Amino acid sequence: MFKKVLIANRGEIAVRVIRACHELGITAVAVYSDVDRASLHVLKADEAHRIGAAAASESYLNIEKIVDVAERSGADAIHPGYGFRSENAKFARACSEAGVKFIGPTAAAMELMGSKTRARQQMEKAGIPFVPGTSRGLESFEQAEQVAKEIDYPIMLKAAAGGGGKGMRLVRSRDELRTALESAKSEAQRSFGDSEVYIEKAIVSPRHIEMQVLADEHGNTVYLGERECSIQRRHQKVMEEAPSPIVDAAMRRRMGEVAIRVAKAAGYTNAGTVEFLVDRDRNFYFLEMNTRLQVEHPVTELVTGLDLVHLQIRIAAGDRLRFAQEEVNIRGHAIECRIYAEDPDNNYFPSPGKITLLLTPDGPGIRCDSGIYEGWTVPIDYDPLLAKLIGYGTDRDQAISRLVRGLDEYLVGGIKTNIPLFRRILSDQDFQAANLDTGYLDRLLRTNRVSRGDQAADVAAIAAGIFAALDSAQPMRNGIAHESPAAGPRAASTWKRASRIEALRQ
Amino acid sequence: MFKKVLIANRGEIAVRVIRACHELGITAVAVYSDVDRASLHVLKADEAHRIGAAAASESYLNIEKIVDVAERSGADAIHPGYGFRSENAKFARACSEAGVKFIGPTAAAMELMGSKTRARQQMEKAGIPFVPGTSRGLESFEQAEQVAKEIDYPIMLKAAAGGGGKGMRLVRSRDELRTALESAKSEAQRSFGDSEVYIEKAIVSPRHIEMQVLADEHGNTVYLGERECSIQRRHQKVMEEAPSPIVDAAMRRRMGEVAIRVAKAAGYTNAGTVEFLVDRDRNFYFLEMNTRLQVEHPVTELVTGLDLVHLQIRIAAGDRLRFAQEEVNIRGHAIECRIYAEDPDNNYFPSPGKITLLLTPDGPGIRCDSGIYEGWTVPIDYDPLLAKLIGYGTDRDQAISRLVRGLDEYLVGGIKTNIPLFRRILSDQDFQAANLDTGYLDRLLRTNRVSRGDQAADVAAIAAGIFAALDSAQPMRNGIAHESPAAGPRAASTWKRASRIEALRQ
Amino acid sequence: MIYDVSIEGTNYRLELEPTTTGWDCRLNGRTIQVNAAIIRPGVMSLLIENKSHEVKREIVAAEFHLWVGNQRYSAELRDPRSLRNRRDGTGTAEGSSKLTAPMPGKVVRLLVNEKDQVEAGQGVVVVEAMKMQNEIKSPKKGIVQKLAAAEGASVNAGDVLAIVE
Amino acid sequence: MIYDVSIEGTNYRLELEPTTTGWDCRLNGRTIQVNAAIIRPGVMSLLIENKSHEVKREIVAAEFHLWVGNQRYSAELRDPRSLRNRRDGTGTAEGSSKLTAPMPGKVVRLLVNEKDQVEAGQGVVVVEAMKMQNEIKSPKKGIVQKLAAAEGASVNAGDVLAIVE
Repeated sequence: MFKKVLIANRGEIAVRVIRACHELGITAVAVYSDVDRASLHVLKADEAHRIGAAAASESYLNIEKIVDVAERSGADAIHPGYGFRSENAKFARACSEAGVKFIGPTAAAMELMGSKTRARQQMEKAGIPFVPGTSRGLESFEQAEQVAKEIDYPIMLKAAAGGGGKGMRLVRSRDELRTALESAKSEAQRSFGDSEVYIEKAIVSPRHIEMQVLADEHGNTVYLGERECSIQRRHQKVMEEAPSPIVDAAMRRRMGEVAIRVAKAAGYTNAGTVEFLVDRDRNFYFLEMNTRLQVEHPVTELVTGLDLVHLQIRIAAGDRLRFAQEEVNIRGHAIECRIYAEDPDNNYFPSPGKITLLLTPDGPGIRCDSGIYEGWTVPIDYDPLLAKLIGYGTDRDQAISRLVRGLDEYLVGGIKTNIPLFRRILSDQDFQAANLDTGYLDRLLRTNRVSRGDQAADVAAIAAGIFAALDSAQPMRNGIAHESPAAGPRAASTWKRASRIEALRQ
Repeated sequence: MFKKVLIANRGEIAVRVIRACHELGITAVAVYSDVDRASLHVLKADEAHRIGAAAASESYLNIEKIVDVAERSGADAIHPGYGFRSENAKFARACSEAGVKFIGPTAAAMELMGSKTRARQQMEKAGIPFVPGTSRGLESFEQAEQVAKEIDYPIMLKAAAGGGGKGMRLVRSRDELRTALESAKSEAQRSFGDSEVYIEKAIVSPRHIEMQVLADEHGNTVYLGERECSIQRRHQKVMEEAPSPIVDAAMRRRMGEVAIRVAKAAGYTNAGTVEFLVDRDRNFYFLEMNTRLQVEHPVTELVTGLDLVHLQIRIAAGDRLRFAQEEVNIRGHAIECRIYAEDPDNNYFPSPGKITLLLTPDGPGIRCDSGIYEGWTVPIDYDPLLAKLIGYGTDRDQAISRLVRGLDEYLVGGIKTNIPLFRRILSDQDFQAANLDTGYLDRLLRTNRVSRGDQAADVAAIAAGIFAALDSAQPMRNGIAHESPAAGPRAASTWKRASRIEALRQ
Repeated sequence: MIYDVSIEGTNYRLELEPTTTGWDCRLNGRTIQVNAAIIRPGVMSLLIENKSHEVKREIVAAEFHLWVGNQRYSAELRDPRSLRNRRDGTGTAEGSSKLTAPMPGKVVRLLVNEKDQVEAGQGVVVVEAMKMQNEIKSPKKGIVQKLAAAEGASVNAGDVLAIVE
Repeated sequence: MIYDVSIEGTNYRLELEPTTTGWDCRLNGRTIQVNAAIIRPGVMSLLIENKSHEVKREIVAAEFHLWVGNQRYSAELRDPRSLRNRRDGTGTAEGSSKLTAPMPGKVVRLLVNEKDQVEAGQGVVVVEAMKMQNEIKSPKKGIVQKLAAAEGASVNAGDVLAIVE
């Protein structure tokens, strides 16, 4: 087993990996940019090294600096988390050249899967089902026109080097093709430095379902069940669940076996995710493979009882998988909410800033993987993901009801978050009936919000007055707010402190 | 389903039941004594009613006041939690007379199980295995002497109305019998208002293992696996786990079936626990049945994926169990630490007082059921249980390592807690090897503590100085503590606020 | 104590008197018994006729919000005896033509030129923050009188990006 | 700044100077580079030669403890230039014969009479708090000179319960 692991990331995922290291008796080494000195991952790690300025290119994306810290600190291995350089083959290669184990697949497997077109060619050879389309980049508008005609509209344009919805365009008819192709190419160029774009048949109302796989370095590969990731906004996942409401045991086995074939065809090791598009008849088509730990891995952990980060580390250390496919036991239901610093009332614009009040949920069936704390300032420089709230239940209804309860307990004050969005989704009939597809959330957001009852406006008015009255109260003033004589003076002085603190905060 | 449930309890269990009510869409009604106005359960409930002075007899033990609140608030049902009146048949009867459903077994079942001697007679008829001994209260010292001689020393004296170790005495030889009998009787009289005491053969190095059962009101009874509760101090459970390291599937089935026979013989409904003493040869003997939700129910919830409080409420509302015995799926391992306000360095004396700093653990495999918050004053009037920290893992080792990690993240400042005790147990070789019996903890506490390394004393010295330097620093003073120019002034002002707050606190 | 309170633009007259068991409270003339306890700074437990409410106070810059359970209410408060003026209840229904940055970030693209005609909802400027590109749209049909931010410029929340008339 | 710091009774001389990147620190003459950030009141992140420490400050009455990770250290601190005197490092090794209440509670039973002889470790008084009965034991062999608390009496932490000589 490794003695020391460097975590080449920040935020909730860095904290989550640091915790796994501690649980395995491994020294955890954090890296941080200037704006992250006071971040949670620095506090929780055993060692922390400054790697540069706030801009990710100067710090978390800078392979040389990270590998240099690994060498200087004597780390055996590097965990890349997700995002940043987690799917970058050059990073994996730089690690192995420095004699530091990269906790993930080989550089070769990452390169193969990193190119959508090469991956497609390879996977077609292995007999993996695909959405009809080109497996190569388009060479010209004329070729695009020709292919689109063959497979019939609607079609989808996608960036070969892409991911996360960047460089993607839906084209409903020939009229839209030229503009869409140009903008997809320029977005691909801007986002990935590579303008290659290919065509696929657009599946109407598809679901996005992915299969978690795990492969050790001794040829054993298992699948750990699927995740339903159809709830997306701007092609970004917002909420994920396991199992998928439409996948039964037989379909799970079929998808799982295809996923294992994908992994084997790529020479894949460590944790990975095979993404599928699923049509209304529950046919599934290979989309791509994510060669890293996913943001949404906790839902799989909760329904399987496994710890994917522990397993990633053990596999990278050369351990064999200790369980066989038939021992994977999927039980219950888990749903994840990605808590973002963004403003649901203002077109989901990012909302960085200082967290002035933080109340976090806990108790049965609630897991919170968080990278924030009260008093911390969310920097403007990185992804707005603050934390993940995951609800587990005996069944889907219970998982939903626990998430609703958990969200009610959750308050992130001082900045805006998308917590209200999750309340809306969880109370939506279509969501509750699991009538989901990748267009679900956009449709929901186009409907008018149910106006809330203002029953509590009276309460707010009274509270505003009492807060103000206590603001101006003398310490130890009698008769404030309490039936209990014992609690009275305490409450008053507590309040006094509170008001001073808030005054200082302003 | 009920519309409104009154929770006749306080602390973590009241919060836990309130959460279950919210998850089920039920209005939760809290009751509180004068010292609990600012307690967490009052904050979390939908309604809260003052029921009297701090003394439990004036409030949480006062059946009339509680039933009165139930009637006035229009509650359909009462959840008693554990402790207080949860096992009191009169309370159950008063509820049903008021037309309020008691969430628990019938008064008759509680009465039967509430008398150890009557329970024993009934269970012997049903063929339940018992530790050899009397099933009736002792009438005289001479009778005690006679019985003890027959079953042979060591023997155990136990209060018929007892529980929680009160009125229990181990007697190793005839010489000790008279004194032990007198003190057991007087303790039983003091504690339970009933001096009846009986004799049992003392099992050498027994384990205490209990089986969770659940019975609906339609004749369906299932068992949900066992809990190992051998780690006790003064006969009080301190730490519990599920499954028991010594129980395999065959033994679980045998114990479970006996537990179901116990429940059926008692006409038992709702959640209950059948306690067994297990000897070195893994023979198990019926001890008693607890006719309530146990403190340690979360470990069963984590390994079964079920929510026992949801199920209690559903059963009380007349629902049928929705799953059969063979669908109960025990997976992984869970361990609970009972976090008490007590001082491990001072003979575990209670340590009430104000919680000045609270850092709580979260993340994968950690559940924290808590009744406290920062700034709250732990009252002197009730049980010192503050919270329960429960670790879940794929296997026992992982559960242990997660608990260690969770305890490292946990800080309850201002009062003393037994958190250091759990670190000691979790790092103990016998515990790790699961060499447990009810004498385990007393033996461990008699050994000298391993002296800690003082490597961090240097760090403490430096931190003491920096805290002091920042205490006296000017706001916005340059150059404080930060590599990051951006973070510098912020940190300084943060500090300034911190020091003022702490000054106000003193 | 007497306060004029505005919650989401609705005005209330609130009279408060501390008593030994809580507060005597008159809200728009209606008498209500209230008991309050501060749980921690900014968090209050309110019992109003045995209903329990967790109320959180959120103060960001000049704005003041109260969360009652999971509902957020914008609040304003004035002591009628004080001389401090209350701000307008809800934002003036301005036919404003200023486009402002909703968050700090960097201007990555201008989508129109000065003097261009734009439709209501048409994107004018793209601001990047937290790895997201956000299109700032024109609130109305009109002519872009001024583009106040250049590509590459850093902007703060509230900075004017463009003026449409 | 110069401080005399005592950690668990061991004395340190600490010299601190703020720099632009942290603190120049000399601990008993040894130079150490330190970087500190306050995470929240009472919680500090310390980086010492790239080792990360979460340090928590706990202040209860006159006592002052520092938690470094999960280890708790009693601490005392003196600015040598100040006139305030430092208290003794560790509690005087008193041959004290006073039995005091370790926590607030109620005296539920006296186990001995005045003038009784008691052994070291023998129970003298039972104090109940938080539903637990706690036997307060004699620290030494001797004669009970005085029982200061009556059965049923409420006591505070530190109150004298008995004197054994």
